[in-house]
Amino acid sequence: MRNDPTRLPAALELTGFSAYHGSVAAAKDVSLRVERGSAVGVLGPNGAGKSTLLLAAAGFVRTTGGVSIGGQVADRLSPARRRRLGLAMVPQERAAVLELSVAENLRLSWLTGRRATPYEEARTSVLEIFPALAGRLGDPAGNLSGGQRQMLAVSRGLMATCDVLLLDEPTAGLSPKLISELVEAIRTLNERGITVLLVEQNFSVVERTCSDIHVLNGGRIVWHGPTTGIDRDSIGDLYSGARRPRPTASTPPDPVPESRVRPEAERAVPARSGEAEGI
Amino acid sequence: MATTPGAPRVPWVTRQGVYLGEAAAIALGAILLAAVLGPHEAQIAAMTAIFALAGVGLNILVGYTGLVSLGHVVFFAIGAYGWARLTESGGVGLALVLPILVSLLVAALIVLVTLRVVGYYFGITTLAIGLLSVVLVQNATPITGGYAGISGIQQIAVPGFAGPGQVLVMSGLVLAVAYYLQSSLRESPLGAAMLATRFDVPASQSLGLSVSWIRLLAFMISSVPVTIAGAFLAQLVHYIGPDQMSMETSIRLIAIAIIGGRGWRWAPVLGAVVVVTLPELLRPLAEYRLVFYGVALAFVALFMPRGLNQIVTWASGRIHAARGSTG
Amino acid sequence: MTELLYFTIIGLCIGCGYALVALGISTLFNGTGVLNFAQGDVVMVAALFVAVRTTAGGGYLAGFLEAVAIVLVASVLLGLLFVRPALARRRDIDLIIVGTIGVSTVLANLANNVLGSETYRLTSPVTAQAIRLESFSISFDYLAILLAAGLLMAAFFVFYKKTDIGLQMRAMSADVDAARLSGVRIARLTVVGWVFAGVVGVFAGVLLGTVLLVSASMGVALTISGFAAAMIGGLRHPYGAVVGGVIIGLAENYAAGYLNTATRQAIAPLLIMAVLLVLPQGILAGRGVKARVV
Amino acid sequence: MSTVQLSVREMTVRFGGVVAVAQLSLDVTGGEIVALIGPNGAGKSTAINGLSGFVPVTVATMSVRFGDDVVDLAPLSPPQRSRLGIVRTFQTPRLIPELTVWQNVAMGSVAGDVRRRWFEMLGGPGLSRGARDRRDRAVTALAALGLDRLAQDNPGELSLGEQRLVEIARAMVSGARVLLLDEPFAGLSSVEQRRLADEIDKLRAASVAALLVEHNLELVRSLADTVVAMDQGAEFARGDAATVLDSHEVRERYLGEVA
Amino acid sequence: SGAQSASGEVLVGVALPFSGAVSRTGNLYRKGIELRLKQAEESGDLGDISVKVDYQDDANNPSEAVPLVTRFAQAGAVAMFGAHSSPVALAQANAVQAAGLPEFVFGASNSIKNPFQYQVNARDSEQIKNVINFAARNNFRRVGIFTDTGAYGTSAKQQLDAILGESDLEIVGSETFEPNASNLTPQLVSLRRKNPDFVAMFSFGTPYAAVVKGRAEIGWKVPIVGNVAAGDIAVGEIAGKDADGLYFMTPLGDDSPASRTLAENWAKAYPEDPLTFEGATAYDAMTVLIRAFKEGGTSRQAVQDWLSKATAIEGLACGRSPWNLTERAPIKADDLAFRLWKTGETVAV
Ligand SMILES: Nc1ncnc2c1ncn2[C@@H]1O[C@H](COP(=O)(O)OP(=O)(O)OP(=O)(O)O)[C@@H](O)[C@H]1O
Ligand SMILES: Nc1ncnc2c1ncn2[C@@H]1O[C@H](COP(=O)(O)OP(=O)(O)OP(=O)(O)O)[C@@H](O)[C@H]1O
Ligand SMILES: [Mg+2]
Ligand SMILES: [Mg+2]
Repeated sequence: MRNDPTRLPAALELTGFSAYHGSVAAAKDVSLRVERGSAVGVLGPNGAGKSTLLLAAAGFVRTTGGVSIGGQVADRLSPARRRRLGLAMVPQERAAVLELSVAENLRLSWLTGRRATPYEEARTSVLEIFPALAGRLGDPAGNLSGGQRQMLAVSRGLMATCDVLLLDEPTAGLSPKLISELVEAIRTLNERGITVLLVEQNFSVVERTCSDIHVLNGGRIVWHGPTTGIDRDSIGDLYSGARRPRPTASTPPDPVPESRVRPEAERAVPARSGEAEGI
Repeated sequence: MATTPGAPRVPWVTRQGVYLGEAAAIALGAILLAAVLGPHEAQIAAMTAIFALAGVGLNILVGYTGLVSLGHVVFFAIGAYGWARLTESGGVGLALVLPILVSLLVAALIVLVTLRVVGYYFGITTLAIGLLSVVLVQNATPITGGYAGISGIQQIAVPGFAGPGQVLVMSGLVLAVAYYLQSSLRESPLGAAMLATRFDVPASQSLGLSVSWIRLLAFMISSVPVTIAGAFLAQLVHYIGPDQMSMETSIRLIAIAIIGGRGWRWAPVLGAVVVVTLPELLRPLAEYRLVFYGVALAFVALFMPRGLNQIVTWASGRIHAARGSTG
Repeated sequence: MTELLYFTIIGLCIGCGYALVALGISTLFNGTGVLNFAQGDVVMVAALFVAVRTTAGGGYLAGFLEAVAIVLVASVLLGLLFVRPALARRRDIDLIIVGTIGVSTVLANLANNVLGSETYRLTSPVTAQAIRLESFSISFDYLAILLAAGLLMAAFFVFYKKTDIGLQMRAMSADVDAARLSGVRIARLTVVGWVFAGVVGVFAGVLLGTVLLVSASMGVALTISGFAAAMIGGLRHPYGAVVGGVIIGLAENYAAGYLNTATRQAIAPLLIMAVLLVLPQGILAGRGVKARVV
Repeated sequence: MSTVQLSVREMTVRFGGVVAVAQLSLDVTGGEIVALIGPNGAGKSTAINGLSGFVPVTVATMSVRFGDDVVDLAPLSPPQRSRLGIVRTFQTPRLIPELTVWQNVAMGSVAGDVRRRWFEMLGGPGLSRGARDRRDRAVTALAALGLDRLAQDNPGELSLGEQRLVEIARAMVSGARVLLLDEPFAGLSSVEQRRLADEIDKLRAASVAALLVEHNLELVRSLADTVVAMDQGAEFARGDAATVLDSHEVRERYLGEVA
Repeated sequence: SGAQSASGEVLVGVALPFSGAVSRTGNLYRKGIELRLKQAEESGDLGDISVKVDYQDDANNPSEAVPLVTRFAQAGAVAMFGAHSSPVALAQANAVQAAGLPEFVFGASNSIKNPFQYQVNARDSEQIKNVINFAARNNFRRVGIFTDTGAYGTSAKQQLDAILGESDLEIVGSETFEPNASNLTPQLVSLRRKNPDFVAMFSFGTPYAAVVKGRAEIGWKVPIVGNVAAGDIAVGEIAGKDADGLYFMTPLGDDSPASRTLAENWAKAYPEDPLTFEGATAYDAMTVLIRAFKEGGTSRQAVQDWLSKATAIEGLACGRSPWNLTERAPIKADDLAFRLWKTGETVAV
């Protein structure tokens, strides 16, 4: 697919892509392709591996298989490098530095991004989408409400002035009003030629924004096709009997171990070392 | 990882029998060593047992509650000087009990003073308390004998054993008890509560756990073994003075818990072996022995967050794997 | 009256000396989230090295430059040592404390074995000059400390509040995960943080060495004074170090001059406890609305 | 079991200048589900924080009634309120990392045991017994939410949605009389949402009083008996689900539909 | 016990600080011991006895020093050197007695009273008596006391208060200081308020440098009499001219033939560091021990017996009169000569 001359390079392409937590493949042999200026949705039950997939594409999780950003092979690039290549991500957790002010968060995200547009300009255009933040620039991000944090998270993604934006459940905790505004925002992004890979639980959002859908379950793509080809209930059926990733027998060759970005994961005690047992 | 849906295989939740067995092993081990070792080795072994006993306290504090105290030498001092002075005027029973009560009181006071202080600030406050106690020890000459300290301290006589062996036996027995209690505490509701407060204060509050109370309990509990250890140190060395009550001692105590693998039930014993016994074995390194000690500290703390526990689990994992492949 | 004035000036300068150590500590803390129990020993290494070189006939400034070079190398190594834990988000205070104490032990004993256990006192180009008031003479060395503390504090403030690297480092020290997800290069900035702390340490070393005795065993005492200063002032606040340092410096000198040494020994610990009892985050941290917890 | 009622009058929460909650009054009775809706930053979570004692508030009265005896909540700390049976969940899940999932859930009932079963810390047979029934309760609660497959995992290894469900399970085993749920459905898949909705619905039968903060209006419609809509801290609509959700203000101020 | 007497090999233990703050002093003692042993082997006055020395670091910490005693005892050592500071000596007392192991200790405290511990440095009381002589010679009356808060100062302070109190000197003021304090001027200022004729200061090595520096900073010209430790070469190196007017005592005369030969040999062996009382006392102690081996025997018992009865040991570098060990503290007040710092050098007075 990658070396098919008739198509220009995809904005983001994953081929035979697997992502691992330790020996567990949370995403297995995923292949997907996002055309420039389009939006693709990824759906799946909880624990399907959606976030892992995005984190892996952004370089935060140990992976095997191919990633290419705008036709450029990025398998071995560090997260920071991928970001500077124009791949920005709005993670599901830890999407802002709570101790820093809203403004500082925006600037931080702009700094590490591609800086295509000047800071002031980028900021004003972002604040147009989320006016609620305009009044809070000075406050610590930690003081924001859940939804306001979500707004900040998305704004940070936009500040990176990227080509490809990975959104992990951006509408979670947003009020209906803001959801529709976000949908609009995604559409305008597409018009500006910015590509979006959208992980969502809210099907209507996907319906309104995405051309194609990939349904993930147990780390594998169980269905993919045009948005028109599927409806809410049949998606629900695909979820049913949600499967979890199992430990794969063969641990992957990739040498660089990347720890999953998650609070305290480091402290995790394997269930075997009896110390954490008994309450 | 996850088990087959429906019937989760949840392991046998407590291992009382195991702990009892291990405690007994510790006690027997101490007695055995006391019987076979020469006076010098016995002295080192006793020193190890004493620091292991103190390590139990720090293991509970650091490992379960996540509080870092750089001032636990206070309780060490209370135990040591308490024993030294109270045995002068007879009463061994009093010398055993009174210091513990004093320690509990002091622990409570410290927690009250530091109630709102968290994280590093707590560590530094306890450090300050440790420094204060040293100043106190130096200047409260009537009680502590000032810098000259107190010499000629008597020890509990254990029939059938001589010199350091006696202290080794006694501290070994106490260590065994402390070990057992520490292990079951870990699995009791209180232990779980301590762990919760260590990681997430709001969450534990929402679970109905009063963080200040748990802190208080943890601090008081942890002060007891350290106090007793202090008393044994006084008995082993027959002398007690300010130089033994330095901040360096406080640090040793934490180092034991960390190197052993804080929170792990074997941490105090194994940690003490590394921190106390190893330097004696490293004497050939002469003046580079402390360099080595420092390297060990830094390495474990930075690269082996679960200390020796990490090695042990890794090894046992290997053994499991080997068994699996063969059978 | 002159006595009081003298005590005050000396207290100020000594306090700024503590502040120099404290600045190193809070630089690293605000940059990488690591509270460094080895800062005092970094200072010691710098001072002792310069002392050895100067007694061997080298110049003060030459020694200073060499010390900078050496500490730079050491800091880079130390920084690299702390990269892995940072990436693994190992921030448990107990591990950091014991880890840095380990580093401190290594530095102190290596210095003792390599640079020797002799005691020195540095003489700087300005040691001879002094202001006199009545019988008292206050060497310019003291004033140099005052000056350096002020300048470094300002630099510290500008760096963290105004520069982009400073912003990224603050993000990193606040939350490594979030910083990493925002594209901050953790490994690099960790090393940078240690290098800054190291350089501050060298300044502290060569300046403090001119007013107190330099030996391989001076590190721990310095670290403790540094902590006292940083904690009392407030670790996160740029002025915290200096404010705290000056408070302790004055308190100690008045205590020693008008009361007795026991009080002087007890005053810093007592101040720490008293201040943190009332203001758990230090004097200057009380500003602004309390941060949201849940 | 005597019916429980949580009631608060004129609760106000200020942060510096910001008024997060203004003069809010609520009654939540056992067997009833009250939904609290409103735009982002309206003050819903803060309201829950106020009720559970996590932020200082000014109130006329804040009390919980068990049958005939009334307890004034105002002076009580969060843990004290929790021990009274007023249990909350957080908008962002908060699990204890070093405990496995089932142990986290078992924590739901630990507070009482620290007092009642303190002797367990001395070891002995009591410890095993207590531990075992804590475990069993936890595992059943997990099974109810279809999470028993996670029982052995470490919270650090869970996806966000899984974490949220585990936290809810933890709240469920605590034997709460009043449940304060902050956006429990956020980030859940449609399947999980349906399952959770059933569980919450069961609370009625158990005559638990539930306060539900939620943005998903379909779920609110299907679950809530009463809906309170607030904006900028102040209530602007109240009544049964249908009327409130279809009301003009809600459509305009919350859904952003311009009539 | 000392079964060694049969074989020609005897073991001697040395437990001194070879690491940490005072490791330099520890190494000076060690040099003295090694030098004496080397000479004895070369000159063959050890006969068929071969002495093996086990040097161990006690980090100047009682908890480390006590196990070393049992270590030596168990290894069959017949005597040991140790205890740079008095607390260590006090801590070891019990162990050496239990093992019947005679020990040469360097701590100066008067509270060291154990029959197995021989203090080869002048006790505090003796040094203080000498302070009185000094005052008499310069007809000073008003004395200010200045001691550190560490082991050295505090053990001396009690004696100072007691002995000077009884003398016809008037104690006008008494101040203490931390050995590692950042600045000592405040204490000196408050001592100056009492304007004493001279200051009696008891501490160890380098603090003297800090004090004379401080004295210069506050512009005070008062003479200071220090104990033996004030002769530490570091004082001159650090303080230079500021050390002028600092007197100290030394058991090491420069008139006796023994002291002269020692000075020569030392200069040959260790050209880099000048001979001080540390090296000299350790050297003498080793001389005594060798005598004990030859005349008493090479068992612990024999050595202890010989030492405890030795009344007049001739030909030692330290002390004017022959050593009398029956009180286990041979160096007396009038064995101590005074020296004075002048522009970084020391001169006799
Ligand atoms: N750090 C980790 N270590 C081990 N396993 C993990 C880790 N993080 C996630 N997993 C597992 O990988 C699987 C996928 O997790 P992921 O977060 O990608 O799910 P998700 O699709 O994003 O779910 P949600 O919709 O709830 O966010 C889950 O089964 C989870 O248990
Ligand atoms: N501790 C605090 N300090 C300062 N401001 C706060 C604090 N807590 C809440 N706020 C502010 O109060 C307002 C209400 O916050 P709250 O979290 O209650 O909103 P919410 O209704 O839960 O919104 P969402 O639906 O997005 O969760 C917000 O503007 C928030 O920024
Ligand atoms: Mg996810
Ligand atoms: Mg909310």
